Amino acid sequence: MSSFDFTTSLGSAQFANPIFTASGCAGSGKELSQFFPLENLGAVVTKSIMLKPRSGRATPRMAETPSGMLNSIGLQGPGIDIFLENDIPWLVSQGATTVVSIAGESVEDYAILARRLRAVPGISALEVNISCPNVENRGQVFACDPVTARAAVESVRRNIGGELPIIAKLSPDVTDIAHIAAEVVSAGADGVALINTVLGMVIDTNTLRPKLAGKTGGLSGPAIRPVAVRAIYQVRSRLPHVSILGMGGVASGRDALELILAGANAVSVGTANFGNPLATMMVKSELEQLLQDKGFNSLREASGYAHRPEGNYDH
Amino acid sequence: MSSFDFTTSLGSAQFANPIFTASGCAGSGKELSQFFPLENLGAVVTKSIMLKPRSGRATPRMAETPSGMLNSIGLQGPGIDIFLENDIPWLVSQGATTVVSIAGESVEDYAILARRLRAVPGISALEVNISCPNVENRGQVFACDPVTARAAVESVRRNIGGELPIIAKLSPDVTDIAHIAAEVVSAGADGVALINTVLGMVIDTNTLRPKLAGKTGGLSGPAIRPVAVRAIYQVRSRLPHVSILGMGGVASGRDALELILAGANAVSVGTANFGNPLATMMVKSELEQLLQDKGFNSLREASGYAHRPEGNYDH
Amino acid sequence: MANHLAFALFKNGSLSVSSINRFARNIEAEITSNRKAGAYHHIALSVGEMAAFTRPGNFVAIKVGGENSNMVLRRAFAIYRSVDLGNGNGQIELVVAPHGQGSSWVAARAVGERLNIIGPLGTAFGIPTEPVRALLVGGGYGSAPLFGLSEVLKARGCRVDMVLGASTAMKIYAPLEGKRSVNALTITTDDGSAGIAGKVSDVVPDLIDSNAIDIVYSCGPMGMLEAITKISVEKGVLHQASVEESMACGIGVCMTCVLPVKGEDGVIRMLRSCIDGPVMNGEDVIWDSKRSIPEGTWGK
Amino acid sequence: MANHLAFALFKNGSLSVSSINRFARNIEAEITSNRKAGAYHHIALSVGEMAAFTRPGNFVAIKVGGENSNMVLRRAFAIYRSVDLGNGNGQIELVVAPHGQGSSWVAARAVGERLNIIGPLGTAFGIPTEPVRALLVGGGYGSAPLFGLSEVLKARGCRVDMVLGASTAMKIYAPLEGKRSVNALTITTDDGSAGIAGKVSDVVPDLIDSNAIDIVYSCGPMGMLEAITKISVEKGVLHQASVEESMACGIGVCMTCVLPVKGEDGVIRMLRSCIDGPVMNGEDVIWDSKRSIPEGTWGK
Ligand SMILES: Cc1cc2nc3c(=O)[nH]c(=O)nc-3n(C[C@H](O)[C@H](O)[C@H](O)COP(=O)(O)OP(=O)(O)OC[C@H]3O[C@@H](n4cnc5c(N)ncnc54)[C@H](O)[C@@H]3O)c2cc1C
Ligand SMILES: Cc1cc2nc3c(=O)[nH]c(=O)nc-3n(C[C@H](O)[C@H](O)[C@H](O)COP(=O)(O)OP(=O)(O)OC[C@H]3O[C@@H](n4cnc5c(N)ncnc54)[C@H](O)[C@@H]3O)c2cc1C
Ligand SMILES: Cc1cc2nc3c(=O)[nH]c(=O)nc-3n(C[C@H](O)[C@H](O)[C@H](O)COP(=O)(O)O)c2cc1C
Ligand SMILES: Cc1cc2nc3c(=O)[nH]c(=O)nc-3n(C[C@H](O)[C@H](O)[C@H](O)COP(=O)(O)O)c2cc1C
Ligand code: FES
Ligand code: FES
Repeated sequence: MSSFDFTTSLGSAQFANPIFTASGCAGSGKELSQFFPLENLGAVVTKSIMLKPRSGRATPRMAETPSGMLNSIGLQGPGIDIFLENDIPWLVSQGATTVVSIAGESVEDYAILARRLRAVPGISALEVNISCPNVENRGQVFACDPVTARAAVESVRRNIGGELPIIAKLSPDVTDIAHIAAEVVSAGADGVALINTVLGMVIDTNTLRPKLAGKTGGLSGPAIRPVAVRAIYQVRSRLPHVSILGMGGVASGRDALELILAGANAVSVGTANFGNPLATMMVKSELEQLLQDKGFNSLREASGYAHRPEGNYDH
Repeated sequence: MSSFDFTTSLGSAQFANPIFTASGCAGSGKELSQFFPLENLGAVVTKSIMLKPRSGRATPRMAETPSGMLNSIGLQGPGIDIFLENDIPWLVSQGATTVVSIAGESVEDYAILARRLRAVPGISALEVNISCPNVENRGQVFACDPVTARAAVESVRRNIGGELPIIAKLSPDVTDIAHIAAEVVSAGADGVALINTVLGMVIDTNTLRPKLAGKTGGLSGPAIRPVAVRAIYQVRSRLPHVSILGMGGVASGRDALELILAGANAVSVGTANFGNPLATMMVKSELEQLLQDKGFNSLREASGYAHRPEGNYDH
Repeated sequence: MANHLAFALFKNGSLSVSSINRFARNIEAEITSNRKAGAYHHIALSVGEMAAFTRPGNFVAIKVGGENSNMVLRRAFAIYRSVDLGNGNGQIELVVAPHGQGSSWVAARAVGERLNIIGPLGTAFGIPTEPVRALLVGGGYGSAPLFGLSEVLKARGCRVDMVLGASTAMKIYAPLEGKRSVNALTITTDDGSAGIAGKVSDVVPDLIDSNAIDIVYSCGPMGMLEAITKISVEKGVLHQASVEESMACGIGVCMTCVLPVKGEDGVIRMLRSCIDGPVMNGEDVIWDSKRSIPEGTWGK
Repeated sequence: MANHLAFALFKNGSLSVSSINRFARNIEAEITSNRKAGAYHHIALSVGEMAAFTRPGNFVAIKVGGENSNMVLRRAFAIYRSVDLGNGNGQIELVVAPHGQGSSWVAARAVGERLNIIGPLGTAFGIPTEPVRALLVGGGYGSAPLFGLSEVLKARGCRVDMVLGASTAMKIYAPLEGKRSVNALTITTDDGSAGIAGKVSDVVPDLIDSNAIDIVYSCGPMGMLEAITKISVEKGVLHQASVEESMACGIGVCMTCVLPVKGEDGVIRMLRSCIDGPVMNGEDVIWDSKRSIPEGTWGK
């Protein structure tokens, strides 16, 4: 029991356990800390932070869907200055392991953000959210084009220095996610975060218009879990040695195990926090128990285990 | 009441009502006909038929997922000869309006299937399922590449003659579905069917392997409805005059209305038949009632209604 | 008068995260009663010590649909009344309008079943430190938190008038024990099926004048809150409104429930109605901002 | 003998779609009883005329999870017994093992609740037209359809022996009234907690010999059915097996429940176990074909 090894790593960063909050689904950390100590998480992944303050999109910003939800928050946030002044020191004071998520509207934005974060203490890794519209390319999402995806990641890599691991967060709304993953890894990412939300829409049958002010929104929650598992499996097949932070519809230890068997090294919990503020803690203890019940000695052993050749029934 | 016009059309084909079965989700029609007369449907869309008999994939072929399911049937079917000999005459004998779905493994397959169907009486339209692996292009799915998507549709158009409307069925697993739609329409499609299943995977946490023998499968059911609505809305925006057969997670009249407001001219019901053999009949009567309650005089009036400019609150 | 009051009001309505939701707990609460009352269901829950920490204006977030639910989000309901029974026992009561899938599920629960709830959540109505003359304005189930507020105000020696409005009589929630807690109750219905035919905003200006009201508290549909804000600004009285935005989490982590609010520094920010609200200063809220971000908002 | 019987057997087991599921109806059936029996729940449903059309081997497909369910597919359960009460009244009984989310939901339903069911579905066990000596072999809840079959066989003058096996005593379903319907009952358990320690396949060869069995009927896990097929082929006796494949629709429209079956023409085809089964000729089924299509299958 006590010899079970629950630690994991993403690139060179080490984590005490593999359960993280998903970017944008844990507020500033403070709100969840009313329910449990943040230091019990593998890591807090912050809301994607941008250069400047952002009001985000108009409301309505959300619609519930079968086993999921749509959101179009539009990256509301205080901008990097206030973030560095308030959020990071507070997280450090809580003993929270912290992964900072950044988002930009141009390749230059990513560069500046990386430089601002370069020397900040208390950060374990960067998650580079490239599922944002690129204002220099007709609003096309960075992650949807291998060329711009590369450019954003290269820009971070060049400016961050050699220390902080970079995890590029990809959008599932592409024809070949493994190809995009290969591109960002060759551009210097240590790992990939899979998956961001799936583009969706709900029409309000009372107003007879799109329910969200932003019309389309990102689909998350259990509804998309099979898409997440597929994306992780595909990327793990193509890039057996890259770090994968998995996410998408995880609400139980069983769900987390699915993503880990598919190839994730760690798992972020997003939408499930909205229904259950203790979701991460529940997922964590259930996962640890399940892994031991299945006879694994460590989390690392289980990561990608679903890829073993047929006929091998060790567990 | 009695003046309400529920008819619709796809290209030049007319239908008494807009509720169809989805390809592959109604057997040969016979099985459902135990529960209601097929002539009450807008149309039966047949299982995608191929040139030769197909055993389909090994089992397990399905996994239930939150508000959805994965399938990997692998287009099991008798091939075009037996299909033309048995299935079509039987459907005609039932008074069923019939849309034939075809699928090929090469551009040539589509050509041959189109020629075989060209002079067959009792067919209202062709649905061209291009979400199949192209053996001539490393198994890449036709619908995932604008060039091969075009080629398949052109091949059908050239061989079918001018009579039968062609509806190209697209995969949502692409970066820009409106672009693919524009390509197939310029290649001669009268309309598009949106959406085929979303690629997904489930790992069996008992065997610790992918649950489906085919590893990945197609996600369907209410879970993907927001993706369908988004795809329909995007294509309707890009191609305001093209016919759209919508599908994806429709299980009630309310759901069908959502797809219609987004831009569908007719709606196919797939996975919902598995939970409720009378799903199509329920969707149909609920939709007719809802449209009238909202003050529409016809189905046509409602199609694409969610696109009207803001501030217009007629309904 | 007004400025002095405003200061006192925010003693219970602080905007700092570290004090908000400090007492929130996630518990399984047994339903001890579920009665139909007009268009609503009055539901009582046994909640242990949660009742002791509840202030008028707080709400709870309820998990809906049971174990195999296709609904992933909680539903927010104002706390109508909370009764601290001592020794860690207590009860809260809700007034639930069956609206869509989730609220209908809540309304249909039987006595003895347990609801998974998180509470108390959000800001509370500010309570003046001196006896003032208050007007409480509720629309539909928006009356729910006002009766508890009324009791507290009365205990502080305030005079409490109340106006309740709804489309029709069935949608007025005004139970006997609630009525007893106010000095005078006016009712309006759009269809005239009870009280005065019309909207609450038709009667509020006169009531403010004739009763020399110092402060208005309101809870109801956003359009009503906007109308009351206009009136209270015109009349120069304080106004606290309990807003209602679509919420996904109720605890401040999702950013879906925001609305534009002008701060003391004059800057408009998109604040979360679940954690910086639901009770807000009416005149600070930029109403009618659905589907657009007001010009000048921070970060637009 | 065998060939002659085989012909008679398929009188009730026709493979033509137009006759299969002809009597299937979709109804809301009230639960009249739900008792725990070992590891199972014995559930009785009031089903009206459906009972009159039910034959041993048929199954029902049950909608699970209630109105807001995240489960979109039905669950299949063999009909343990059907009682036609005349005048369009009738009852069917099920034996439900709480396995995953859906079957656990079914097992947890209370008396008085209604289940949405479709039935009777699928092929029935073929009944010989003359009195023969039958051995019924059940694994776990696979015993369910065998008791009803036994009653029918006895009524036709057959001698009926039965073997039931499970991992442990709790998983043997063999109610008193069921036992009465057979001439002799043998029980095996893997852990020896009841009857003979071992598998049913350990005792079946001897029973076939000692009782001069003409036909074996089996229902249980696929591994067991495969083992029984091997034995019955060796012994040259007929064998009808009720197979269990993962089903999405239960009515023949989805093609998920297929397995490879050799036809009279010697061709292997992927047949649907919901509509061309669940009862099939054991020796026609290509067992152990999970995760691959056998060589030579039509259309491979
Ligand atoms: C602070 C607050 C207090 C409330 N108090 C009460 C009360 O005392 N009594 C009462 O009957 N109702 C109250 N409501 C409204 C209640 O939360 C909604 O009616 C309910 O969430 C609708 O859920 P549904 O599943 O029935 O509808 P659906 O429309 O199916 O809900 C879909 C989604 O939208 C959200 N949503 C929809 N409408 C609202 C809304 N008006 N407010 C917040 N979220 C919404 C739901 O949470 C859900 O996630 C209150 C809302 C808030 C924000
Ligand atoms: C013809 C037939 C007769 C059956 N008779 C009985 C019976 O009398 N008593 C009993 O307890 N069980 C019976 N079963 C098995 C029962 O259907 C499954 O245990 C049940 O479907 C599992 O659902 P779940 O939600 O609990 O499990 P999950 O594993 O969560 O189910 C997930 C999905 O897989 C399908 N599935 C999983 N296991 C099976 C299975 N073994 N067979 C068919 N579909 C499956 C379910 O329908 C569902 O769609 C029978 C199955 C068949 C095909
Ligand atoms: C309300 C909301 C806000 C989100 N904000 C961000 C964000 O700022 N940056 C980001 O990379 N992903 C964001 N996401 C995506 C999540 O981090 C996650 O990738 C996705 O929701 C899938 O996980 P889930 O199903 O567990 O929620 C957001 C998701 C939601 C629901
Ligand atoms: C079991 C199954 C089989 C299917 N077979 C086909 C097929 O043969 N051809 C096709 O074009 N689509 C096929 N589909 C996709 C459906 O036609 C439909 O596009 C998709 O399932 C989305 O609709 P739904 O959510 O209503 O099921 C199949 C779907 C399922 C679930
Ligand atoms: S509801 Fe989630 S932040 Fe307010
Ligand atoms: S379960 Fe659908 S065809 Fe058999």
